[in-house]
Amino acid sequence: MAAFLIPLLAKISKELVRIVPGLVIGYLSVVSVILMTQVINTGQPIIEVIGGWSPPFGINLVFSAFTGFLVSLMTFMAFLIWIYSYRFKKIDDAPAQKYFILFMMLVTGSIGIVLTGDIFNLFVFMEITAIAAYSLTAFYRDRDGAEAGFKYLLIGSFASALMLLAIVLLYTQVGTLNMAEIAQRMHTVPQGMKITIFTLFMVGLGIEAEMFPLNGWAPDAYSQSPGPVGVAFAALVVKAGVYSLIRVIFTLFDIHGAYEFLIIMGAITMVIAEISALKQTNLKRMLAYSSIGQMGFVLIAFGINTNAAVFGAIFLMFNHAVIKGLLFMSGSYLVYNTPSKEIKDMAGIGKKLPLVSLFFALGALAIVGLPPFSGFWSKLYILMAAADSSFYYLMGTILIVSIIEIVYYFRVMGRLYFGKPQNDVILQKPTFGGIVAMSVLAVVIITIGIHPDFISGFIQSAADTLLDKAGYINNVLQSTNL
Amino acid sequence: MMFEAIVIIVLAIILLAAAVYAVMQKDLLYAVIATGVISLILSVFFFIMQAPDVALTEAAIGIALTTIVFIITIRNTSRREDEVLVEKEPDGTEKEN
Amino acid sequence: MKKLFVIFLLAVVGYSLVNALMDVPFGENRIEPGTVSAFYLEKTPTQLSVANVITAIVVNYRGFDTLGEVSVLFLASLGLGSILYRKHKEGEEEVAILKPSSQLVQAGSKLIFPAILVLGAYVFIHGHLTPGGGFQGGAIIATGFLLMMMAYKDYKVSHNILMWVESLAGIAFAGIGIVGLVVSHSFLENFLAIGNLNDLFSGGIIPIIYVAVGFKVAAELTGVLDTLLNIKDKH
Amino acid sequence: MDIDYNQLMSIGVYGSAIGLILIGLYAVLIKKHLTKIVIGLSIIDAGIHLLFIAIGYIKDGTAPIFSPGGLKALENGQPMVDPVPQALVLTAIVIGFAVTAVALSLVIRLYRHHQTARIDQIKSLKW
Repeated sequence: MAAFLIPLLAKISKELVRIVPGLVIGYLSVVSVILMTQVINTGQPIIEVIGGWSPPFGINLVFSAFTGFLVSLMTFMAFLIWIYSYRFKKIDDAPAQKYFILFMMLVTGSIGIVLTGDIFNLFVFMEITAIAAYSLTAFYRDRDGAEAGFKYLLIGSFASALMLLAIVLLYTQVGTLNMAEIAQRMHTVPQGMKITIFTLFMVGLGIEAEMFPLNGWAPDAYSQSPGPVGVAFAALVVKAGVYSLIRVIFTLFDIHGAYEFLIIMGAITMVIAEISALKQTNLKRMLAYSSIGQMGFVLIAFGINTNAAVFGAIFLMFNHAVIKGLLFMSGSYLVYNTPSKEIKDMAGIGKKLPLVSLFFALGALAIVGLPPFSGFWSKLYILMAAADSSFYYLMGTILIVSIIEIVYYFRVMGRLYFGKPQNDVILQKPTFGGIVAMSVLAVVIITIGIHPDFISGFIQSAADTLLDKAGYINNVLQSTNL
Repeated sequence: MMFEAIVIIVLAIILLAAAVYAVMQKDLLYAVIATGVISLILSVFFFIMQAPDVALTEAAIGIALTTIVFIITIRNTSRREDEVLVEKEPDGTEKEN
Repeated sequence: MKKLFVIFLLAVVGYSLVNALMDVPFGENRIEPGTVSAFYLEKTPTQLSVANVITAIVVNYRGFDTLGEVSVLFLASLGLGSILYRKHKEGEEEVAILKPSSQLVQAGSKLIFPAILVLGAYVFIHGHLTPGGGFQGGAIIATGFLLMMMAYKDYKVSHNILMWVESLAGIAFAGIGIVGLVVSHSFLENFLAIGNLNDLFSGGIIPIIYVAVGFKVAAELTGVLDTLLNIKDKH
Repeated sequence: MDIDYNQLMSIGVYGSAIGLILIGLYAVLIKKHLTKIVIGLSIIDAGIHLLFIAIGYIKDGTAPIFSPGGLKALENGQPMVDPVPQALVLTAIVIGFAVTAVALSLVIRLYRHHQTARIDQIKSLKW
């Protein structure tokens, strides 16, 4: 909503355009954290009804412990990204006003995807996110950006077409679009139809969630978009995609084998992505493949489908947003100081840009899951959950993949610190805002690494809420607000 | 009922023919015109199936605006035809300019 | 090889679609009591007194979708501008792609243009009574501007005006929603008298919102077309 | 004459919807020219919109508008067709137009950089 105001404000002051989105996002993040604690304390989700029609007739927003947690995470990250991109050099070259509005819409769309309780509304928000993402990918004036953008657009609009098809078929079967009511009536749908619809949803949403083999867009989009946008993809867009996938599987459908399917797809995604990451020479592409691998890991954890595993998965989603955010933020500066974007040319950059390299190293150590950083805990929880459910082969896969991860991250770090610098020229110094954002993330990573109880209460109630399907249906359908 | 059914069958044949034409035609301008025809027939379909709102929307957006946007693109992407390497699908502009 | 694979894929998709549609008999009445459609068809004339049920759904029951949709258009015009933006380099001779039209076309467009505008306005003002509404009316008005832009090479739509119209309409939409939130406890809730069925002034906030949507859509589509038509090419 | 006209209509409508989706898919997957691919996408969209309206249609139904004509039809016992899919299609058409416009602007950008709009001649990134 506030986005409509921005062009008008631009008339008043050029500077305001940069500030307002940040203030709005900051306000949103404060509000969502407050609401989240309130929801967790009362144990009762907030159902916001739009148009004064109680669900399923109107569209409703569901702010439960799970969605609230995700929204808080997203707005927090968005706020940091805003700090980071304020005065970001490369963006200053291009029309900054448009960048901030597009970014604002991207945030709005992602939050909308998470909050909405209506399947068609989810589609609409997905399109908002997607169009903002296409434009941001192609934001730079270089040719590869446009190409990555077109590729993303092609795959993305294919995905939305499939999703639309799934919605039509679903509507013919249940005669409603409210997710709670769909879940309630799902048992009346014939089995064959259910599988068709499920497949359409999986393919459509899997594209947004970077699931194999539909993640061809991701590396290009990450590596060609402006630095902060890569962070936004990792922290917002993909999270929203995974959320919708999880919502469809956990709440909407009751198919046997869906969870096994999730585990298998997650494992394939993870293994292939991590092996590809090992082969990459371009830093941002490597980070992108690593990100896909992490998403595969999240899917596996959700697929195990025990309370502990879901807890681990949500924890991992949180960690991934924070750590990958840090990695992309610091990685962008490393890349901008290396014209070729290749890892081998980054030798000795650790001496030129000590702070940025330190942040990168911290993120790398955290994401491979070394104590005392926060990545360690989520990995531990998921491994324990896998052991409890006796998925021993999965544990093996995860451990092997972790070793691959360690290899390629340590390779980069070795280059950074022990290579010979080619020159002493610093092409682009990090901005003050960038350093602030990265420091905040680093502090978060270390704090939670040392003291995970800080956040595990929130995550525990989020996991409980997600698994409580009947509770979701009841809460939504009984919220008469007329 | 009978009248509508016959109209729909006839139009469906034209529709599919137009779609195939739009995909197969090497001249992009003709292909775009064929997509315009698809939109037109769809609009008639919507009207027959008691959806006048959608028919209006499809008429305004599908027939007019989408076609125009496509034509503008074609004009912009093939202005320098002589420099294009090996164009197997010549764009429609040489007939226009 | 690739072609064979694609044809195989198409066959699979086609088969599963046909299979799925076998379960959905054509022309069958699927509106059972308890479905949303039944509710809408029953309540719209009495509770909202809006004749056009589709308008009622689009603007009121699913108003949030429409807000999102308008944002999508807004975003598209913005994204288009950002994608096609490029710095003007000096020394480059730039030519517009359009050539001036003949006098006949120009005179004709001048004649038709007001008629199109009136038609568009009619369509969105009567959106709650007859088929049509904000989107259709907005699109019709945009075609009117398109006609003028094509007929007159120098016809310029002021970007400032477009932006003001767009922003004001957006604010009106959201503002009405927020007033609803304040007055009747939920976003976009109706707070005006609903009037009688088939009157011009009926349906509470619905016609107002639809007019706002109409202006906004018209401004956005005109903006998109204007951006596209003004692409200059190096000669 | 005992032709089931409803059957005939269903073949026509469903057939063209599925046909459009498949033809569009073919264009997206096989064709090399970017504009052609976007045409394919818009054909897929058209097919899905047709499907939406088709599932909302009710035999002998009337448009869901309570105008004087609509009320008269209701008194004659004609059902009203399902309004929800129609409302959804309205949204979907506009969104489809937005996506098409953005796609085409990207095509123009690509053409500016490469002086060609064919995938096989644009090779800077892996496809």
